[in-house]
Amino acid sequence: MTDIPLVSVRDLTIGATTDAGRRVQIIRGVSFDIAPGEIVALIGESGSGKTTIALSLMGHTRTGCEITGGHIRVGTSDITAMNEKARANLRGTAVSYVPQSAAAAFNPSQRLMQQVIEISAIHKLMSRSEAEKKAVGLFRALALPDPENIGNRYPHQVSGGQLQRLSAAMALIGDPQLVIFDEPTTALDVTTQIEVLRAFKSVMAKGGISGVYVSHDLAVVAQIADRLIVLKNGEIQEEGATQQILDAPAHPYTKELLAAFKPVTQVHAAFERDPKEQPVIEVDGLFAGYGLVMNGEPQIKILKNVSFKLERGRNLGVIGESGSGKSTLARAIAGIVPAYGGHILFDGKKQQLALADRSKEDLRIMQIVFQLADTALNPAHSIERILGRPLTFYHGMTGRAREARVIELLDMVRLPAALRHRLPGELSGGQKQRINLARALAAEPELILCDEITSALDSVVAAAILDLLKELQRELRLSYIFISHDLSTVQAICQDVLVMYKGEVVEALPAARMASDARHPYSRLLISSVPQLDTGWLSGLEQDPELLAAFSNR
Amino acid sequence: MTEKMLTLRLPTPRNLGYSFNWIGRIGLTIIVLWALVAIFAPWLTPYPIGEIVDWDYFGPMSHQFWLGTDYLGRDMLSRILMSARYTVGISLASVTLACTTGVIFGMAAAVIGGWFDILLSRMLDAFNGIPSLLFGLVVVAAVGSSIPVLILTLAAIYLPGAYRFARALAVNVNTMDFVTVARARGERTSYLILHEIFPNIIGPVLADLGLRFVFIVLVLSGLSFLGLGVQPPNADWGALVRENIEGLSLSSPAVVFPSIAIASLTISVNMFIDNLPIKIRDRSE
Amino acid sequence: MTNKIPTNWTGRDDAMVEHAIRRGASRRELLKMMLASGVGIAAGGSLLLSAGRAVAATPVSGGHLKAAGWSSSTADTLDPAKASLSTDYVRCCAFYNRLTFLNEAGEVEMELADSISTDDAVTWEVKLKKGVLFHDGHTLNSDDVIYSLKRHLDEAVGSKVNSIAKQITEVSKLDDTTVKIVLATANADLPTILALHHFMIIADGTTDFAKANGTGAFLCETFEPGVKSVAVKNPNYFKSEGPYLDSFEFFAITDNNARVNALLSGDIHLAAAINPRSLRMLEGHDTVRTSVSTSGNYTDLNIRLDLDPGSKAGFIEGMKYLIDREAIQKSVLRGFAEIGNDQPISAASRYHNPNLKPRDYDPERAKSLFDKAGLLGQTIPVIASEAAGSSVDMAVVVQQAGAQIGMNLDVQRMPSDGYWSNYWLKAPVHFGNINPRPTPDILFSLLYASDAPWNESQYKSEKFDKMMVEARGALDETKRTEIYWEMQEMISNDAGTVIPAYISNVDAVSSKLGGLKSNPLGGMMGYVFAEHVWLEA
Amino acid sequence: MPASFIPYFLVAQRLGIALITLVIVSFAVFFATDLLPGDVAQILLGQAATPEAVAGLREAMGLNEPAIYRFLSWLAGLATGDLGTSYVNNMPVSQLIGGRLISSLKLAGVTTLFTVPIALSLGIGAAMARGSLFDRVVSILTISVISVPEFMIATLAVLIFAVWLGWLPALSYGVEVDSWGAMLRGYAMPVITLSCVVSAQMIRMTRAAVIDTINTPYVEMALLKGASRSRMVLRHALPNALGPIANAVALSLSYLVGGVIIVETIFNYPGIAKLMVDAVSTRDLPLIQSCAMIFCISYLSLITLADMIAILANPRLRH
Repeated sequence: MTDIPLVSVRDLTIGATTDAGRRVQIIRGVSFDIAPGEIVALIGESGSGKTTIALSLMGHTRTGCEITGGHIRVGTSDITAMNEKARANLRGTAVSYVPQSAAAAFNPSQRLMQQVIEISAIHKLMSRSEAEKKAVGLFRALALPDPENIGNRYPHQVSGGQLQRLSAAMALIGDPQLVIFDEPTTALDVTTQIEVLRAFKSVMAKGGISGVYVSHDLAVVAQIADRLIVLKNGEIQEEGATQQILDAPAHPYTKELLAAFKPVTQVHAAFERDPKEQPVIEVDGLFAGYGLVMNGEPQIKILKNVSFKLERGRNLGVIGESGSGKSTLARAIAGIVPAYGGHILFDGKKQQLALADRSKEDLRIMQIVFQLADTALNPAHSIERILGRPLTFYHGMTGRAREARVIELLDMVRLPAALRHRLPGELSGGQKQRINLARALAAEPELILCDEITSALDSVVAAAILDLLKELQRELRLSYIFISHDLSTVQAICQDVLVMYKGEVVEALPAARMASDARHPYSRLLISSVPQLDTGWLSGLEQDPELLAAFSNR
Repeated sequence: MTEKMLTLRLPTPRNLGYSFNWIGRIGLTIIVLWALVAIFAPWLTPYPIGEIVDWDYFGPMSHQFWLGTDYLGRDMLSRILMSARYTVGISLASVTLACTTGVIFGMAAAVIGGWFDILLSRMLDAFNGIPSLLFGLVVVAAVGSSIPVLILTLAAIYLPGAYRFARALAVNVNTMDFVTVARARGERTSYLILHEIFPNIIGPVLADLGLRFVFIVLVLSGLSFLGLGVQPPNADWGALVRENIEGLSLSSPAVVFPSIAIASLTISVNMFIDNLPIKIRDRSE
Repeated sequence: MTNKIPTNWTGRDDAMVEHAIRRGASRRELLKMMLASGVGIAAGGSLLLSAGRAVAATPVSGGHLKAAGWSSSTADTLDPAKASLSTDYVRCCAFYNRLTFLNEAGEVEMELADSISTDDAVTWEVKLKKGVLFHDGHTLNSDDVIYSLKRHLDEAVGSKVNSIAKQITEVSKLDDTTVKIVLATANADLPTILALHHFMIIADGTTDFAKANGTGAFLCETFEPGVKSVAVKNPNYFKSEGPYLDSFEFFAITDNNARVNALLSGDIHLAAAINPRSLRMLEGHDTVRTSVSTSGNYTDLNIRLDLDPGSKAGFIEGMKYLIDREAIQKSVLRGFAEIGNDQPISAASRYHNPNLKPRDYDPERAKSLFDKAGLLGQTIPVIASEAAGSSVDMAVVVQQAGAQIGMNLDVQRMPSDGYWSNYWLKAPVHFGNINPRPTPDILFSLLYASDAPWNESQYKSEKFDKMMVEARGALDETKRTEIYWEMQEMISNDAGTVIPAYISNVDAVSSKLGGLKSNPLGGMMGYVFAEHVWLEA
Repeated sequence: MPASFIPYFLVAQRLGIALITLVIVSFAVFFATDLLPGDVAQILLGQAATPEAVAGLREAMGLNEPAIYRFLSWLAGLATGDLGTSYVNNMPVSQLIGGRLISSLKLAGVTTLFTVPIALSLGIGAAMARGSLFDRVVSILTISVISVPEFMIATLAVLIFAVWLGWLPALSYGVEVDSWGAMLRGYAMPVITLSCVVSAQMIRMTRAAVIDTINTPYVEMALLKGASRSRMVLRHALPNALGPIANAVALSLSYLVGGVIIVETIFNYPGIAKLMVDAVSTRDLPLIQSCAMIFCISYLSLITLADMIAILANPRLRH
């Protein structure tokens, strides 16, 4: 590494304007350097300003924000001094960007190749044919299948992992000195994530390109970054070499982050159930699917013969990757997607399969909580209204009593009572998810179906939510069915685990001994793919390529 | 069409916790102004609306007749003031009616879906296929002419459009998780429609309403030729323009001012709708 | 959004024509000559005409004329029997000829007939001109005439003059060029009646009217109902004079404004029946001029005597005093009208009763009359429609007058569409529009006889009926006049028809257009303009 | 079914639905007409409608057969491509409609060619310069233009261009369309008038649709590739906004076939809208029916076309 850093940022401050025209500082005097060929990770939870900083390196700020102070230098060019046009010339050639969700970042109506080589077209770097040749080379380097022709497809025709790698190719086509990765693997399944990380790592190393890797996931960052910068509320908390920070975190916040990763010990049942009690829920040979129903069977069949039993006070984890049908299972149990075969017994009592046929009471005792809190909460309703409705609906509460209960519920999910006058749009992700949960609790259910409720959250927040779930369980004698693609979360709260693949349960395991007991190859692959908080993990990881080929859904 | 265009960065007083840009305010002011005129017209008009006050016709603006006289030599000011009643009243009533029913049907179709949706959509498409002239004639023939009938007819003519628009919006909202949650809770369709979906499409719907309003104001005058309009000597602004159109080549105030009146109302309605007051909320992030 | 404009279906045009023959005109001379010496009159009329032209500017041959009427629809027809719109009359006049026609002076002249003679006004003998060729080349003969007249009696044809034609009991062939017509009762007006546009002579056996096959001055090149027709000069026209135009195109521009603008912009040479209101637009344009023809057409307020409120004594008289005739003449009709005196015979007719003065506008008197009828303060619906020209404006005028004396007249504007079949003659108080008829006799028998098909006010009087028959038979002129004067008085006083004014017709024409005489017989020179006008270079 | 087959399936489905709608409409129109007082015989005779005359004419026209029977026979004829014969002037309806339909379509076509590009570019422009002065001017302008009555725009146009300036003919009809110049002159005014009426909706909808797509990540991505604003909008935002735009355009254009009565009247343009009005006022059932069918078909085909465009513009549906 040379002495002069490729990038240097000095006392960067970025301001934002709220609806009301109030100015707020979201980045407060941030300074750091990036040496050529070095990969620096920006760590922090959402709202910490990591993405804002990363984008500012391209001279781009999202609407309402603007760089209010400090200097950004990339190579020889002073970003902060440039006008928009000059910045545009830099984008894609000097600095390029790999978005968080490639699925959203690709124009659905254009072929992939066209978009990958667009940079070369915009900046007139090379002829189309050259560009395509180069792109194919990158595809190969990024271990994309059928590199020759994949470019002719449309975004919806390739898998998420492939899109993510394609977006990397898109970023690299212009030979940038610096690539910004904005949570590039967050949206991916673990098995896929590994391939993508590998691909990134190799191309970056080959090209000696510097990188900024924005993420909230320490384990992932540990695999790829040379140096970590820990951010909170737009300020740098701690900065240092990856290994050093992992081993000896100085700043309390960093410690907190790491704590969220400490391997979980065996979780016990929240309370002792009396043996005479029926299992809270028993599912037997469940079949479900979507689409036009023809002679009793839907066109697209998802669940195939799913059976399990959940004792009161225990929690069942359902793991599997996208397309494994785990969400469909939750919906089938809740009756949103009526099963077309099998039985659901609740407390030994047979349940109607279709939502419409169930009684209010049956609906009340089993509540479902969705993954994306932002879409799960009606943006037009105040929190009070959102929490109040089930109270009125199930328990006929109104007026004072209702308001009191709402405050109580907010307290249960550790939120201030004042929040009840806000709209969902004004809450942070974690807060929304808590409201989401509180709404379920309002019904006073016995079973809660949690569909990926922590996956969209920062690790620290997620950990907090999990603790909350446990407490609530103790207080309210709840049982959870916990659906997730992330083993550590499942292990953190469940006693039993179902591993699902392509709509079927491939294996049922006790959560504590998954690593040891897993027999089915897919479960093993899954378990082995979970990133460890260890810089050497990825390079050391041995996975059977056939297994990968067979199971990871590309 | 939701997003508010023309919002200015001008500081606006927030005593009510609302930000309301000046364009919106101008709109509102003019609307209120016309509304007041409509209410107090009888006390404002210098002459009876139907009385021929001048042997001359298409008279110019004068001290005696501020806005000149019309093709019969009637005072234009009085006629415009009185007509405000019918134009503002009828148009608002029917546009509201059309949009309310259209939107409710649209949302219902989106939520219930299936046959209900298909059937309703077909029926309304079909209704769109019936020439409104024929429809208007049938109405007069069947139930005769009166202001309520007029309002209903106008509403009926514009219902399919509103329906189509609302349905498209509602279909999108309907796929949201919060609707699913409400369903899973066991809510009735009526609740889903009114409480979960409606609040999330109201913005575009209003914008759409603004545009329809313009059309209805104009169609109103057209209907009078089917005997469906406001009965003489009263009239609506559109009718005033129509009956005085010969004055156009003489650039007579009798045709100019009603047109200005129409434009002022329709434009301000849209300015207002496009710039509704927004409650001020500060993101905590 | 705007499928709604007035449908131009006004029966108004209907027989706008017959107006042409408003006055039984020349009947006196006719009778004299015929009865004196049972000899038919020679067609000297044409001489008269040519003399008239001699003084006029010299005609120029050639050119393509574009003329616009005010109404047309898919119902446009080339079948004279069905003709009902101005457009139809213009076309019929261009493509066909009648046995007789009426000149600018309103005198009967022979057209296809060489002479018409009778001894008793019951049996008539019509001699035809010789060697008149139809467009398809065959020569005019008795059979054509017989066919043309007889078809009006066949209901399936849907002839407009079916009721008038009914008095013809026999039409028979004496020889190739002589036809005998026998009437049910004596009617010396037959030559006048035969001048009705509906009695155009068509070729024997014609049933298809997609193209016109007549003897007229023009050949029918194209005809699209509701769109336009193009006519080209008939090279072997039997008249010595005209036509001067090589061709002329006729269509309708229903919108008055558009019609005037088209003229101003030089897209057309003639805009028929323009609204007096738009005259101001023409001022200062020396490229256009107007031709006004006073006419007996009128829009009347009909109050049925057999229904409330008309049945209440005093109401009708009250209305006759309440209607401000001057306001209507000045404001509504912009002065292009003569004030009327509540009876159908206009001053243009020699049978008009001059002693019968129009009633003054006298609200107070009306008030006391309504009071007497016990109707004061009541709400009385008045039905008006665009269909009956200017009726809506007239209604408003009356309404205002009513408002001043506490009489609440509720004006209801009805759609033009179907007005004649749904409201006219039916509603207790409504407006109608009557086109002039050639003779008082036709007017009376059509509108006021107890059994009249269009008895607008349900006026019934045996005395009146008797007088009508008497007058028809009365061959003494003064006697007849006397009777007609009295009948007018009866109508004016007792009938429920309020006739405020007789409306004139205004055509606007390009100053290039020569030979168009302002014509007392109606607009567009009584619809025959095509064969008489020419275009200055 | 194979993915590539989906569009065809969709088309077939749409067409099927359209057919059903057509049948519903023809029934509705028929009964509506039947509800109207007065029949063709009465109205043809107008003031001369003495009872016996009417009766005779009815008899002759075969109006005494039950209405439903007449309707069904018309429908049967339609199936064999025969639109029936006009009651009023015994001409085949197809002959009456033919020419006028073509001229109507011509007018609609020219207007479309003229309006759509302008409306779209204005809408897109406004979206690109969102919140700018231009944006505001456009949005106020669109409203102002549509709030002026159509007949007034038309009359004004005639006054200015034909009467005062004498540049254009006052009548759009009878213009010999021998040269492009002549055609432009002939169509200029009706087209201008109609554009004012139909463009507003298009402009507003286009603007909204484009703005929606501008806020998507892939457009931001384009920005981060260094794309210019115009490239962002034209290459990335617009193609994805095509569906809704097409829909708005279709709805606006559907007005151009049946709704242009005023323009037809003022410019004396022999279109099909006026034909319909005549047909209704003369109760000429076969003609009314045929016109109604044509309006309905044009409306449906436009809507369907819009759907097709939406499908073709979206690879997800296409493949």
